[in-house]
Amino acid sequence: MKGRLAAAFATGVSIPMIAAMAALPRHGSPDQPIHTHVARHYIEQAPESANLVTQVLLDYRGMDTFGEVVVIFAALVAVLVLRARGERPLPAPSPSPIVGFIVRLVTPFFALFAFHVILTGHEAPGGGLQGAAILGGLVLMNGIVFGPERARAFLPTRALPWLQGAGPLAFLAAGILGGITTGFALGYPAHLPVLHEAMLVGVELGIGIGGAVIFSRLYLAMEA
Amino acid sequence: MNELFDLVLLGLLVLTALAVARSRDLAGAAILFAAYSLTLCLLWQHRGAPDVALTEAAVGAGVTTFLFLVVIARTSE
Amino acid sequence: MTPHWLPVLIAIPIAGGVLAPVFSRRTASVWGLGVLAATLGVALGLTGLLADGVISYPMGGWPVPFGIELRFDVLSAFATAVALISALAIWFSSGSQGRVTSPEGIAVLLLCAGGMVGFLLAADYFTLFVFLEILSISAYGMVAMSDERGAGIAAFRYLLMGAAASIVILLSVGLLYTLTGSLNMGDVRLRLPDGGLPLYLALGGFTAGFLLKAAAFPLHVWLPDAHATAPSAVSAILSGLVVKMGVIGLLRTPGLDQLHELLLWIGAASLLGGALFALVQDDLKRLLAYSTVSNIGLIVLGLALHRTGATIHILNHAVVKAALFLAAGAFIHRAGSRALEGIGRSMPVTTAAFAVGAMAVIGIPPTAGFTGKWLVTLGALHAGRPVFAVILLLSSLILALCYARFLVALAFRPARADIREAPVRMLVPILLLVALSLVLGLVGGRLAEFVGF
Amino acid sequence: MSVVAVALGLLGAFFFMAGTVGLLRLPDFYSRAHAAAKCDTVGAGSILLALAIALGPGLAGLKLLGLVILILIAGPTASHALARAADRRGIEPWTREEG
Amino acid sequence: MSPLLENLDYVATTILFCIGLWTLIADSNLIKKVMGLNIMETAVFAFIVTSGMIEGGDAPITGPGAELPFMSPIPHALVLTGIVVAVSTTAVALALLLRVHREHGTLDIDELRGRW
Repeated sequence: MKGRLAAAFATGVSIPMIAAMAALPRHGSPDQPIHTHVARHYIEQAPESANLVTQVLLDYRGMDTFGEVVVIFAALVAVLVLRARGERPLPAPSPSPIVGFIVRLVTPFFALFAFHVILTGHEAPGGGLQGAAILGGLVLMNGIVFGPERARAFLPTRALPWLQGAGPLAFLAAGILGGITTGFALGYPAHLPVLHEAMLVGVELGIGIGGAVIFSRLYLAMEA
Repeated sequence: MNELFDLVLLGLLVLTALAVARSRDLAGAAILFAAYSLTLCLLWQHRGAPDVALTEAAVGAGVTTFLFLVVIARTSE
Repeated sequence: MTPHWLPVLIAIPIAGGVLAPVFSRRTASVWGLGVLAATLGVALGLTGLLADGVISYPMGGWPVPFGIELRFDVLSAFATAVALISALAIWFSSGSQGRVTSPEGIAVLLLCAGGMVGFLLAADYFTLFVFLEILSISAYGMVAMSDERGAGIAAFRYLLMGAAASIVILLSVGLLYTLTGSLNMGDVRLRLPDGGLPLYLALGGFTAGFLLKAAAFPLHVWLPDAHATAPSAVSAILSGLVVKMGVIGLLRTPGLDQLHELLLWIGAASLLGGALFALVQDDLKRLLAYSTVSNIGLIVLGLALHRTGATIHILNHAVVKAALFLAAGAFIHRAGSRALEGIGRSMPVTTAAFAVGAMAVIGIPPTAGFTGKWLVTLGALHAGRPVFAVILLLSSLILALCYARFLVALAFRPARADIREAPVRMLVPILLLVALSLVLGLVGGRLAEFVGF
Repeated sequence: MSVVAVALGLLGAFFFMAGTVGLLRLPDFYSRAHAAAKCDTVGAGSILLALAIALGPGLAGLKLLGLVILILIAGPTASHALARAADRRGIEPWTREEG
Repeated sequence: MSPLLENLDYVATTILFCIGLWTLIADSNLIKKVMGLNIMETAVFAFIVTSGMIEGGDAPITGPGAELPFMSPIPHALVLTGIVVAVSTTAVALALLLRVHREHGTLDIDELRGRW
């Protein structure tokens, strides 16, 4: 009965939604507002060799990306507050020697790849967050195969409160630096190419490392 | 040909989403959800959004599924 | 130089929240108070500058439709209330051993405040969404800070509904972007098409999402549990500030005038429904939660009838409801349980403060609640819809009955000798808020001039 | 060159087909996992190899070769982990009934 | 009928959205509800990415070999942020579910009745 009701509700919602969606300007045609207004300006101003998505993320809409790293940070502290006190972790699994060997074998390569993704993000697909997910996934993989203790060993205990905030902190630093050099918070100084590059890389690294620590801690908070 | 590929992917998406919705087995649903995410990722790669595809693969299909599986394992004892 | 304070205003609480886990349990509350005091100072300074007009700041120096714009307008001035009430909530719970004052707890509180400040300042629909998520995710965590059984479920229900609302809002942002090619609020307003199904879907999505976040009547089901089980300091923030973000989001929606009729009826339904549900509650915090639903109804009604009245009530209700929830927290703290009969005689100061707060919620003249109710009533009469004025008065009467019933139970039962007056750290925030509500009531006319929609 | 590529691609497609049929038709978990593993390693491996040959020498081809190596490592490991987990859970292999 | 076919992608994302909504409302298991939420979210992302598409366009990465027209980069940036928001919400939801399970021993809505 309840299922029927819900299905009826979902259908009832879907019909006007589909009607409205179908009435949108035809997607893919180059003359609709989405291509002729702001986006066109971004593409016309694009530098010689750059990933425009990363440029939008870090430069034009840097505030959103700052918000985004604060969102995952907020999720982490919310989960940490929720954590039960004094709960026993699950016993560590006994890993198969083959799986263990393979995981140990690929771990350094994956880490290298993750840093590659983080550092080349402003010219190719990728960036801080994607690298963070790969690094975090690496820790998760080790945790699932060898037990949470092994995953915890990846994280430096003393520096943890600073590292987990690396993303927002990097943004704050870049924001202040930009404010000093360009006169606007979160601006990137086009007239100082070295500093510009350093700020981009710094922010990407901050997002990458901070994100990886956050993903790993989220997993650890749930596992133990 | 291009459109056909898109159509197949869209159909697959709807199918996997329905499968997630109908599945009684939680772990199975989590895996189906990963399949759904990866299909979406293919669609986006094909649509010229490699960044989004990469993120969806790493975060949506990877981390989210991991978290689902961990929680399912801990709550089905 | 002045506009630089806009990004600083957002950065202070968020940086404070990010750094809070570095502190120990003993020092975290002090850190939180310091951060919020700095936020309050900046917000007050900016509010003082509002007389010269709205302050705008382009992030990264990109001119308006291309970059993200921050704006400080009359609604953004609510940031002062955000900082003040969050700070008083931290002060109220400092020294307790609960999760609220753990370093992570303080971090969540500060991030929630930062999210709200960002939400108030954002002049870009997607930035609005991102900051809405920061504050919502912190709010889900805050509900679950309670050790009470059932808080987990309450927080989870809140999360499901809140996340669904966020998704609908994101869909609407996407639709607006598809229709106009821009995300900046002013630019979108200029480029908006005159009509058409997609526009109505976007408007409907914004309305549904923000009304769900604001807990207007048919969509309020998550609120009573969440606000009643959360720790009292958190309830004060949730009821006073977080639900208001939904209404402020509505005020930021383009083309709100087209929804006039809908807002009228939803407002009236919440106004009456919240009051009626409040009447049958035995638990003080649930009563307060339902009275929030009723007051949200008043604000939504005001959006259609008298915007100035609605905006003033957003501020006044925040102050008053925070005071009431903190007083309830003080009662529960001393009683050690939710059974509060006769506790009033043992805690006369808190009870007196609670009574003044109750008068303000009901809307008795010299207190804060009166101005908003009066203006909205006038708006109803002016618009030729007296039926809404009648509903308004009726709901005020019902609320008066609820609070009177409760105060009688509090004061006219045998006193409980084992209970002492609330500790100073709880008493001072409550009294401050009550005093502020009296002041706000007295300067109601000036306030209306200042808001002046 | 292209003949080799086409042949390898067809081989991969055949293995995928056979693996899928096996996945649907075989009687128990272990044999189905066995069939699926064939898809992964031989099927995907030879298709990737075919693509690498078709693209010729260059960065893209090298990346594809890297993928082949990765698949050859990951596929069998995953199948092994699956089968081991099934064994730990006490899933019995199917055997033909006596008589 | 023809606008339906022209904007088939939008229609498909709407269908995905409604499947997610249905799971969110109708399923009695709380973990499945979270999955429904995720499906709704990804449907909205798919809508936003699709809206930035351009016929015969390239990925918005300039450099040797890249040709105009480009896909609009803004929707991609928005969706990247959205994906992170989605995973954050999911993480908090799952942590809450662990607590619910610890307190009540079940995640089924019918067994939690009265408290739901």
